[in-house]
Amino acid sequence: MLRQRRLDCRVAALLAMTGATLISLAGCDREERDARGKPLPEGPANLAGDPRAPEYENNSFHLAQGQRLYGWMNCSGCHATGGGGMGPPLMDNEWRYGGRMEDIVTTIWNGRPNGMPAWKGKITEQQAWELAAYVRSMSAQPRQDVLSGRSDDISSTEPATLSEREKQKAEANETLPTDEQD
Amino acid sequence: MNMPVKFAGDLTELPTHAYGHRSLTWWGIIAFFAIEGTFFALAIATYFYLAGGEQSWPPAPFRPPSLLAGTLFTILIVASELPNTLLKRAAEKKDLRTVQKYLLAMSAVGFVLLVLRAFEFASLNVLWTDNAYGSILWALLFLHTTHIATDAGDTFVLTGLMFTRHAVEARRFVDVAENAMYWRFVWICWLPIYFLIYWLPRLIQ
Amino acid sequence: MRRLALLPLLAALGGCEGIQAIGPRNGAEAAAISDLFTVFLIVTLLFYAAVIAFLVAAYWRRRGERQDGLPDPDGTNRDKPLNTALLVWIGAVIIGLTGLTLASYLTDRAIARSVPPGEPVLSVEIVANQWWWDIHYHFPDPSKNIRTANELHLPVGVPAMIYLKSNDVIHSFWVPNLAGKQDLIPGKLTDLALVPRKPGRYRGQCAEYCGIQHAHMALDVTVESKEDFALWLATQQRPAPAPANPLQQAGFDYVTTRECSSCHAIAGTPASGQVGPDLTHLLSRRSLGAGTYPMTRGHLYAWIADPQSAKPGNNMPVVGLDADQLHAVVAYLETLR
Amino acid sequence: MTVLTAHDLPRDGEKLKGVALHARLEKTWSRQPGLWAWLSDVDHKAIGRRYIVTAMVFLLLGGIASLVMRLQLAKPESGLISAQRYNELFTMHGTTMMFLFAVPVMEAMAVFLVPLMVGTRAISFPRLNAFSYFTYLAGGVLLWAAFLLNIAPDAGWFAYVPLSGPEFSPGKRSDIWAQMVTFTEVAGLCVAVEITATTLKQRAPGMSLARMPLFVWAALITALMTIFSMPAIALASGFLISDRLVGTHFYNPYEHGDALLWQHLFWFFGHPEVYMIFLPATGFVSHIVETFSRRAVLAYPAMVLALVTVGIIAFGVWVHHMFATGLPRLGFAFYTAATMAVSIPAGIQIFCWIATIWAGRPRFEVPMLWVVGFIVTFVLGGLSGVMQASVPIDLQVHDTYFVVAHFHYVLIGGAVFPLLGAFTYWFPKFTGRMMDEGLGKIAFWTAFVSFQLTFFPMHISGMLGMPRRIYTYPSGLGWEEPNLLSTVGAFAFAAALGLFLVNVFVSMWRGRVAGANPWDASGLEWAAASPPASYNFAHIPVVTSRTPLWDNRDALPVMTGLRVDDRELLLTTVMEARPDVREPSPEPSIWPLMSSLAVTVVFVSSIFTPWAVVLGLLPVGAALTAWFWPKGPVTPEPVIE
Repeated sequence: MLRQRRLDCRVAALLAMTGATLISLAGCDREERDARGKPLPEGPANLAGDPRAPEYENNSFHLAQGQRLYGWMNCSGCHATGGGGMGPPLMDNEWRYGGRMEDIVTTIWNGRPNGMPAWKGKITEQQAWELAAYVRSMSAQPRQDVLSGRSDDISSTEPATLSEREKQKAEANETLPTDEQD
Repeated sequence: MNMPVKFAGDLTELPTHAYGHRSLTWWGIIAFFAIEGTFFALAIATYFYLAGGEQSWPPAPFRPPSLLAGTLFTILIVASELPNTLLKRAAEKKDLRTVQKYLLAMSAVGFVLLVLRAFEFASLNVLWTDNAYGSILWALLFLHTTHIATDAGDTFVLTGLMFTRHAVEARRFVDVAENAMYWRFVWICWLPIYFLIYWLPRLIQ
Repeated sequence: MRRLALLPLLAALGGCEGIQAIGPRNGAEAAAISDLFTVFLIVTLLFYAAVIAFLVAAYWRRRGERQDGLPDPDGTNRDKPLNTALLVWIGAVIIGLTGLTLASYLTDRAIARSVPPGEPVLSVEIVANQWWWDIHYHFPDPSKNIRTANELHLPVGVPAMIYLKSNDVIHSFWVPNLAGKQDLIPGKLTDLALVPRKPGRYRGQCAEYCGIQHAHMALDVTVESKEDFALWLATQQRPAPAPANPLQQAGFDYVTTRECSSCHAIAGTPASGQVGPDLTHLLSRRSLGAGTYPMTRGHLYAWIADPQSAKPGNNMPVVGLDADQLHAVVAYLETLR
Repeated sequence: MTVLTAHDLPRDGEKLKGVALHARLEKTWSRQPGLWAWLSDVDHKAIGRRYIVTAMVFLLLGGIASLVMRLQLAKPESGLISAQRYNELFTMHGTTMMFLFAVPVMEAMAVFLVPLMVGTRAISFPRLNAFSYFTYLAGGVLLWAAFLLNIAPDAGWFAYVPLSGPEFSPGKRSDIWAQMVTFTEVAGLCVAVEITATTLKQRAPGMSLARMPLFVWAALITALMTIFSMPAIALASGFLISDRLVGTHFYNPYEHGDALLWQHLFWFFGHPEVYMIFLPATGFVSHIVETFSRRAVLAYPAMVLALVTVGIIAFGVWVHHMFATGLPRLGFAFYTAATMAVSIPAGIQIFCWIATIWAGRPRFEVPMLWVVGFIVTFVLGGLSGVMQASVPIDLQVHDTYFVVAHFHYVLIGGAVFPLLGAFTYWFPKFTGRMMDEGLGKIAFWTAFVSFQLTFFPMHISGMLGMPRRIYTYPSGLGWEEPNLLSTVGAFAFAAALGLFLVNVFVSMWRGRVAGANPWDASGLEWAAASPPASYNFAHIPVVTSRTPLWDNRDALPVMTGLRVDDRELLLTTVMEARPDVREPSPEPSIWPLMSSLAVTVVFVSSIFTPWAVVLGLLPVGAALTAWFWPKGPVTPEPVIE
């Protein structure tokens, strides 16, 4: 009987483990389709750490919207599908102007010398954040469970879900020329 | 049973095991053949469906898979039918020593085939991420690899089993015979896939 | 209950009501299908009546008889006539089905021949997007080509070949008053012939589930006389007028240089985005947001201020215009007639 | 090892019968107390009951989803729920009803009834059966846990690519859908294998194929259809998940793939699936009609032939779901003809049932009422199906509410009505008690009337141009009234089903205790006790006709000589069912559950990383080895004859 009870406990533990596996699926709002944007402070990205960065980067819907905007806004005209062309490649983890969400949004928003136009006033802030999240996903920076697979297009790159995440260089931001920061 | 009954016969003298279609597990295996066969048939249909919409197959600039690994694999798997038949016959005669011998041989064959299969993946000359042609090639090979792996795994376990005290049970010999039958299905399924992966692209090029 | 409910069904079929209904015979294909439907309805209802009559008869026949639970001693003796009846029934079913199959096949062939070779044909290309219709009219003289969105104009009696493509997922083009539906599939080109018979304003709607705003992917259709169509075409071929007052000018400046122009095009202005619907003659259309709102000034304000409230999830962002900008933008857009 | 002769072992027969035999068999077959034993149980009746209860829970969940949708559609421009939520709900509703309710509940009925109907002591592969149940449960829990966690699939139960593909369904929603499908496929295929082997090899002596009960025929055909169709959806969803996760291009038209490939594979499974739901239901109807008309069903050979024909034609009609996709138009004529041809076997069945009532002495008790409701409703749905077989008509009504009306007529009218009749009819076998007749009649009439109220107006809204799967609609198109009626009807229908469930619960505790054969039916399952003992039959019955209990009212002939100290089964020959072999049936085991858990871990983690498929093979292989490794002492039966 005692043996029976012990076995019962073991089964209960197993069931609990299965439950836990299922709960770990939870992405909270990982997949929330939030088309209007959260009521967050307006204005350009706060380089000291913006609360919007994780909101966008950890949301697969925003990533996917960023992917579509990348095509719509013809980013591929210069950056191709991430491999680079006239503009720098986006698939590696080399960032001229910093590789954090905040840095990339600033790059998109204000533009950079040598060809990167300023998108301020051309797209909305939400779209800039979505684009930044997608750009980071090209080098598999966001969480693995948020990344999109391939797009319905010509295959030219490995899907982000298969890419090895490039180690984020902690000092990336320090290499920035100071006059580029605002 | 609340109904009154009348005894109309006795089953005591019936055998407690039988080979082939008289065995219950044989029917289970046949049903699994049907399931797996349908899988292969549909995967092959998908192959033709995708190929049918193309100007050239494989799509330019891809080259057909290299022949060496796949052909070695095919020769070995067809040749393995010889020990397999001998194994099946020995099992039906309940000849334990011979069964053990050929089970070991079949385990070795399974192992070598799995190694060769790894080389086959490397010789496809296309990745699954390249295009749908690559995807279906990898899928066909992947499906058949699970097929080989399950039966090889089954053979390993049976080999172990036949060296234990359970080897005296008649039903274990039925298991061995049915495993040998399954192996036939595995290699018969491979032949059309071999043709599709390696030869069809060369023939229609 | 059922019998009563059949009446409106028949009424819906016979009547010419409904701007998005299957019964009306406003197009050649729709009319042919409507006739075929009537044939099917009559034949199937006859069979239904036969089944129900048999069931009722089977019930009434043995009503009140001894139901002691014992097997019927003479029940099995009736098998012979019943087996004969079964054969007759199978024969009737086969004849009925053959007739219906034949009728269906002939209608299908007739529809396929509905555009006689050599007739003047209007050529329209429709590209479906999540969740709007991009419409291109193609003419032998490419300078006459026009691009519009979510509203299709067709001259009555002139066969129109509609070429269908999709930019993203599978959609289905469906204007029930004119014809059956045809899917738009990415990577494929499909087509559909429309032969409108009766002038009128109809409505179509995407009929294949295509994502979050599948419900708001309607298409307004206007079938008009050849003269009216020519007039409409001439209007659509004109570029947008220049702004006439400072408010309109402010709107023009905003629309053609800011977020709007990244996605929308207005012929004759710098706005040339190809992502969203063409706005050159926005105000000439009956609805906004692919059937989300009727085209009124109030709805124009509402749509531009917050496109995500009536059609949440669509790809037009909330730009966040302030009141002055909003007035200016609406004032300018209202010149796009 | 002691070598014993065959006669030294305890067996049923003159020396061991009645109460003593019952006690001995109970010792061999019944379940030990405790949770562990409950989880290890392999009794087909226990597994079948669990399957049925679980499927009913999913019916409730799917039903609640539909009620919320009906509330949203009660009026135009309703803002009750968001577009996203609505899309999740109709996906959940369709997926749950098709994959987690309708197909599994029919399998469950077969798992419970087929061994009883063919007169054997256990289902053919009882551990596989237990494994199947746990796997099915895991798939259902995965889907609904995802819903609770706000990551429910939202691409429809048909999950058309590219909408469900990597670009347009970001996140894990569609992956969860695809893996849920994999779970239910594995479970469904396992049951199909068991049912096939049970019906072919374990029938009572004398039950030749020509004497097989019609439900068993239906279960066999259904199992074969499952075997040949489910691989299609498993392959399709496998391609989908690999497109999404590892970047294959099966459905990418820009890399030599094809979006329509999905539809071909999906409907190659999807259409047979409908008949896999419908055929078992026809089996229920045949049995109920026979019992309550007091005579065998007319034209048995024609009925069997009809089942076989439907099973074959089902594989030739899938393109009728794709008439609007722009495939070559001329080829459609074949699919139109094939689809219409389904009405011939269906017409034969309908005629034979009514003719049986005609020639018999019908008693209109509750199961029979459900049958009448079935005929009236199903035939209408079948006829609207004939309409849609026509290519031009289908191009108009396809993907409108007309189709929604049609398939609810054939699935609820054609399968759920017979199922509820079957629950009432076999309730004594499930529980040992009768369902209350008064409540049953009220539930039937409410359900029948409210069903028509819910779904008939959908024909009209469809004709008025209302497409499916829209979360809201504008006013002024004439859709308001039919939609309001449907909503009112839906709630009344839900109330009727609620009443049915109340009846189930009340009757389970307070219903009249039933004897072995309370309806005086003719099949072997009624020779077993209500509920049946763990071993089903003390002696293996012998069958001499299609209605054995009616033709052997004085005493049922049986065969003796199976061992009672081991779980022994009688195998018979496939065609004639002559006694052939005695084979042991597996003992209870925890390993089916463990294997199922291992498989669950593999499937769920494969949503996140493809490596799960490779690494997960180890625990799965280990669990399966433990499952099949023989345990206990070597059998005392002489081994080498």
